Amino acid sequence: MFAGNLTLTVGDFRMASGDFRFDSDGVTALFGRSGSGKSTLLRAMAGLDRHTRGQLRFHDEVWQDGRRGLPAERRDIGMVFQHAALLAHRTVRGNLDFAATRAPTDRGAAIDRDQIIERTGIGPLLDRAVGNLSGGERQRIAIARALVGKPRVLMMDEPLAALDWRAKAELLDLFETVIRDFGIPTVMITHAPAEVERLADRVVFMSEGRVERVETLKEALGRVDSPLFTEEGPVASLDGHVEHVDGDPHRLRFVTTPQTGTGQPVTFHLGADGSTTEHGPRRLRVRADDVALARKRLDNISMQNQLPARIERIDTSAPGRRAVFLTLDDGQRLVSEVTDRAVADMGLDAGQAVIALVKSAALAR
Amino acid sequence: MFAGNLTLTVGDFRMASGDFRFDSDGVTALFGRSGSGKSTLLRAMAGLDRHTRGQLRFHDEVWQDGRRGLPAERRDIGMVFQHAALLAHRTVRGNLDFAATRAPTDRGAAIDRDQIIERTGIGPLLDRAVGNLSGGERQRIAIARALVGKPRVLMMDEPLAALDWRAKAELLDLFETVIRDFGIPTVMITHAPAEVERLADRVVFMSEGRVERVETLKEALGRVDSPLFTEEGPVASLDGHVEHVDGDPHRLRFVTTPQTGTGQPVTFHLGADGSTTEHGPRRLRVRADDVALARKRLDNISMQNQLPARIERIDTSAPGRRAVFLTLDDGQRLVSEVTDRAVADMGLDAGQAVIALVKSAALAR
Amino acid sequence: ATITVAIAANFTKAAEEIGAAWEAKSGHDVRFSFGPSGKLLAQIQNGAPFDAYFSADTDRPELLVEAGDARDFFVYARGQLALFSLDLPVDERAEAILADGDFRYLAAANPKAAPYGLAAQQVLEKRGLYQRYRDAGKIATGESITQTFQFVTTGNAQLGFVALSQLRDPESPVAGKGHTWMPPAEDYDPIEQGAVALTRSEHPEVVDDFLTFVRGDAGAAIIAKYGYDTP
Amino acid sequence: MTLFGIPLDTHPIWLTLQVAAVTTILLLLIGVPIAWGLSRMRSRWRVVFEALVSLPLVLPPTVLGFYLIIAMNPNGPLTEFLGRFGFDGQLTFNFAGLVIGSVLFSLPFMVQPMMSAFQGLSEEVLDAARLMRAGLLDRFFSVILPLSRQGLLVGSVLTFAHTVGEFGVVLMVGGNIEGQTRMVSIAIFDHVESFEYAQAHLLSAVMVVFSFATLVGVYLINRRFSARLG
Amino acid sequence: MTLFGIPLDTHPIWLTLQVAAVTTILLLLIGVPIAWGLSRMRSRWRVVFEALVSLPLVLPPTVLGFYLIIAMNPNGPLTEFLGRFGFDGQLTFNFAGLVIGSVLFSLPFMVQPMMSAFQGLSEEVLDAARLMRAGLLDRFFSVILPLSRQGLLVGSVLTFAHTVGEFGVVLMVGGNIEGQTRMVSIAIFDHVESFEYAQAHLLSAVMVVFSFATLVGVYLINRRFSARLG
Ligand SMILES: Nc1ncnc2c1ncn2[C@@H]1O[C@H](COP(=O)(O)OP(=O)(O)OP(=O)(O)O)[C@@H](O)[C@H]1O
Ligand SMILES: Nc1ncnc2c1ncn2[C@@H]1O[C@H](COP(=O)(O)OP(=O)(O)OP(=O)(O)O)[C@@H](O)[C@H]1O
Ligand code: MOO
Ligand SMILES: [Mg+2]
Ligand SMILES: [Mg+2]
Repeated sequence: MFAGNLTLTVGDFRMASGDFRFDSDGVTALFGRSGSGKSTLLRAMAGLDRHTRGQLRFHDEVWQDGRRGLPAERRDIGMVFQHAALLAHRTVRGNLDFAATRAPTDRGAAIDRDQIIERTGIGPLLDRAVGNLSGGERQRIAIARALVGKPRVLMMDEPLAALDWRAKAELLDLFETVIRDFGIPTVMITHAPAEVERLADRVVFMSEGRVERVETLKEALGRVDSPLFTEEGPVASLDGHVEHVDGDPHRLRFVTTPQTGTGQPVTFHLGADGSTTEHGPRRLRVRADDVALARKRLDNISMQNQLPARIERIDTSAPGRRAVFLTLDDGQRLVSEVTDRAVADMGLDAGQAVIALVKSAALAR
Repeated sequence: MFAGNLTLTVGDFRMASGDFRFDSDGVTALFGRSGSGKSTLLRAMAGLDRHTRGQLRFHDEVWQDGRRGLPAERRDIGMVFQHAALLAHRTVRGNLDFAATRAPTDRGAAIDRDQIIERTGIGPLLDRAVGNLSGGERQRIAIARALVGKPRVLMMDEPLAALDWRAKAELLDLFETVIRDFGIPTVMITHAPAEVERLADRVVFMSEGRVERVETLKEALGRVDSPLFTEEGPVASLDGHVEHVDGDPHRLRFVTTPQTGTGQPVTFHLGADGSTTEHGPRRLRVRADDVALARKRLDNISMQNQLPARIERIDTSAPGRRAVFLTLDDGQRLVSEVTDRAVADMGLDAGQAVIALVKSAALAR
Repeated sequence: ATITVAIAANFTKAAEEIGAAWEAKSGHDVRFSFGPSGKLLAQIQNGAPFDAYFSADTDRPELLVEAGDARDFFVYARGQLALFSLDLPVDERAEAILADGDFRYLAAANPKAAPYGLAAQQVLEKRGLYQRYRDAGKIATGESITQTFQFVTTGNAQLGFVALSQLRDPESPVAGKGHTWMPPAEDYDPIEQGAVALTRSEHPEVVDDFLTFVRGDAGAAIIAKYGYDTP
Repeated sequence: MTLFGIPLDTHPIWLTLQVAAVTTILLLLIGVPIAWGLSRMRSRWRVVFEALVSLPLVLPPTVLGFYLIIAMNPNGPLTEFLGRFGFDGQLTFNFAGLVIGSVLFSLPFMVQPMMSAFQGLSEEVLDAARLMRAGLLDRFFSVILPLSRQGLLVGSVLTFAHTVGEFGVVLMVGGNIEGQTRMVSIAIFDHVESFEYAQAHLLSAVMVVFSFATLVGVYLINRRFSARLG
Repeated sequence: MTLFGIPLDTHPIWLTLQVAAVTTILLLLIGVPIAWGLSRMRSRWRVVFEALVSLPLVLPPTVLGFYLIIAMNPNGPLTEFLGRFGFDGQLTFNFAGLVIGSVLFSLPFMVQPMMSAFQGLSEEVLDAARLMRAGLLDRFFSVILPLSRQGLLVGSVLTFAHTVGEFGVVLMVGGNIEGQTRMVSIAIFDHVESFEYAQAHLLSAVMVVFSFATLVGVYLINRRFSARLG
């Protein structure tokens, strides 16, 4: 758990978080516009700026109390900076070693170094000097370095910005593994709602140097005016897992995890997705734009997923447009965005049973 | 037009482009995995590495001939580096001035400085030192600086990586304006297929230090195995423009531009899209995943766009999946991805007339 | 006319007074260049624009005469060696103190560089002490007689061979202080300081006038005042 | 002029400041390009040149001065060589001599810090300047030097301070001629020789105070400048 | 020992190298922390300290030496102060004196380049090291110093070379005692003074060649090291 209230003035910019408090387990996303103070808050939380004032507790440890801050080197944080911040006088391996040799030995079994190297794809770079790596290579090394240090908390400032989608996908898998299997609390800054929806358990929204609100991912996805939606419109995120269809290695489906005792799992047929590399627990991300509604099942249409659902409520998402929140058989929520006219024509209203049509769904990444 | 064949060895990495030749007007995207040599090729083209060898011509100017390269400062290129590369001893304004005072005066009317500052949103930063800007701020300044220099060619290395989606959208608009209105040939590296589809006229695919192929955007989007598709599957990109529906400021539609003499414009109703800021010529990006097929129009379904189309051909896009290439009434192409089973059940075949169902479409960004 | 005269550093003070007196009398101007004799010689050999050279020894000026660069050699002063200590009673029992060697450092000028150093060496050799103190590392060597003097007057060396002129100077920091012993004159070769007129001079008559003044009574009086014997 | 009742000959002070200023300026003109050339040199010979630059330091100043007056002897090859280009003066025992000696001796103080500053420059930023059409000279003055100002500062301060205090070389090459080439360092030496300790102390104090004030001023300006640019 | 038939007293050579080495090492121990402290100092007094560091340079070496032997004379306050801690020796005219004098005089050569190296360090990289649990000392040795090695190199080279060639201070403070504190610079000077030009040239040549070889070696090592790290 992180709780506190931090202020930090850098030049003309004043970050005054206001009181905040959120669980630290899993992934916390810091989300906000460029210049809103995300990096500044992260630095203040890490104890990197001695002008930081205020309060910060991590569980029952006091990290900041007034002027007094616990030295950054004793907070046990693995950090991935926005610009990698590699040690220029060491090779790639030397950078990893730096972190590894300073990791507590009693956290021995935590994360396997070889696995980290493999998953970040930096094996061939190990003996290279860090001065002349490509942008993406630098970033992957920074991530590997943070992980081999076996930190108690992982903090990352836009760790995936410089990467191509495949590297992104692999690293997202890695993050998920690390965070799920080894339970490292993670705070990450990202500009991509898709990353938030894939990884985050909660979202800290920042704006003009202030923590505007902290919401669980469900809450953040449950209101139509969520900042996460300004780009692509409302999105739903469903928990479940990936499995093969009839043992065919090329056909995959996503089976949701019921959220209520009486709920039934719902199955989605997955579209072609280059990132579908692993099975096991995952999240499915469904844009409201991609969900159509019908009164009954339709035949003779290439629509694979026709799911019974009940309308929970209908909100206005934009002028002339409605967000229809649906509850599936498993108790999870799906959102469909339709025009005012469609709502009127079809006579849609809360409580009705409808069919949600999802052509094919993409795994959140 | 760029034509040449460049080699450049940096450390263990050898970039040997092989012969390439492409028109320079409009936007050329350099696309490839991390470490494939995109930045290296761009640097070689800009004349920044004196170890560059080979040939390069820009129209009828020789930029490289064997060992002899035209000095970078005389190539008249505006460059946006992956890490901004701002002049640390000058303020933001000083950085712009540096470029502006060295711009040729006879290119006076080209791009309006104030407009660039406004569109990049750096107005409030003008008197700041560049040492303590946020990641996104630095990047926007680098872009503004490249533009105020009124270059003949614009080269950009992942200019949008560090930005939030709104800044991205604004800058994409700016790029489009600049490139369209002032005809500045642009070569840009990006990892985002969506950016390619939105901006590019052609794509240079790189892999392991080699130019693998150069294709027009249409060609690149016309084959199912395009590297652009590995992430999200096939995508179609349609040319047209945005307009209001019945003068209602909140309802927008996209009207395509017929590509053949006899073609008819096709209208798409647009989904909620925070980036729909401008009217005028744009591109519409439609993922094959989002296109369903039906034999006839459907009623009582919240599907806004039901478009008559003819099946051009059916390719296998992935095991068990088919990409159905469709021709719309305007002569432009749409792609739908469906399962083998759907093709069999519905008896789809080349030449048939079908209805393409697109729930709502997103503008490419 | 203005002439430039190179003066061995130990003669600085006397030269300034002589110069002022001569300027008043002759109406000409004289500028001095003070420095260690050896440096001045090297400078003269390499084209320094000096009209006359006052060395701290006789070998150097003679060398110039032999080379045809100088004329009219004469001895302008004869230095006297003194053993000085701030607290050891050398005035009473110098021989015993020297023989005991019950001091940490004895300062003397470098015999290679300064005539006073050679004289000190001769005084010690006469008593069979030189080799002993040298091997024991007890001799702190000043590059010039001034440094030697500083070694002693700052207390870093308990005693040292200095020039009597340094003790007699009314402005000497140790005037009237400490203990002084004058070794017998026959214990060391005379410390004769020779001067020459340089042939490159453009004003030989003026130089001659200056040198004549130095040799004259007025000059001799000033020289004697600063603790030198005059010939 | 008298200060605290003690006579003070101001000529050596002005001369010293002039020599130090001219030396610093000349070393900026000579040393900075040398440092730049060396810092960009990729050849294996570079280490040799780097070592050469520091060599003036390893000889005792008076000995260096000794060799210098031999080399610059009016009948020597250097003066003769210059004579062919119409030079009919002398290189030693005048202002020129003082400056030549000081420049040579302080060369490492300028070149070494500048080299390390130049090596620390970001290639990408220089590339950015090139692409903004800045040619080499333009780049040098508008980007390279401003970004290397820490090195410029260190080099200039060491050069200036060292020239003010230097004694051996200027004594040899300048000749300590009263009113012409007598620098403060030699004047202090002369005062000590003639037991004018009060004047020696005063002159030392004047130089220390003046130099201190100058240095504080330089550092203050640098601080302002740096603060403004973060 | 004779070389080319010319007698060569090797003691001053060894002594000089020892003093230069010890001075360089001591200045690394003293000067580097001073430079670090100054480079991190945010107070307005910083400029004053920066200026103070360079002051030893502005006094002529022999004058500085003169003041030093006054300050360190065996009856003076400094020796007396040390006496309270059981020190019963003398500070001047021995190896210690040579080193003290050299350290003081070369202080600016070490501090200035190191300060500018420290100021050029990337804050973010230091932050990264902190978060990898490196405390200040750890950071200093494993990150700060290696990244400042250009400054270390410049500082060490200037200090070493300058100590080898320095004459005035070591003459005064060392007392030029044959076989004990006579350094090469003084030996060369003596040879020149006594017209032993062959020996003077030989000794100069030996020092120049040796120093040159040392510097080339240092630069070569640095080059290897830098090349390995790009
Ligand atoms: N030392 C400083 N002096 C003045 N302003 C500063 C300083 N450091 C940061 N700022 C300003 O504070 C604001 C917040 O910076 P911060 O780096 O926290 O933004 P951010 O939310 O991380 O943005 P981005 O997404 O672009 O990285 C920015 O406007 C930045 O320019
Ligand atoms: N000076 C160098 N020495 C050795 N290898 C180098 C050097 N410069 C670049 N490389 C290597 O060349 C390869 C291509 O680098 P480049 O920067 O062109 O990649 P990129 O395609 O731009 O990648 P990214 O998308 O990650 O920026 C990388 O593997 C990089 O490590
Ligand atoms: O030339 Mo002197 O008088 O020995 O210092
Ligand atoms: Mg940031
Ligand atoms: Mg790159």
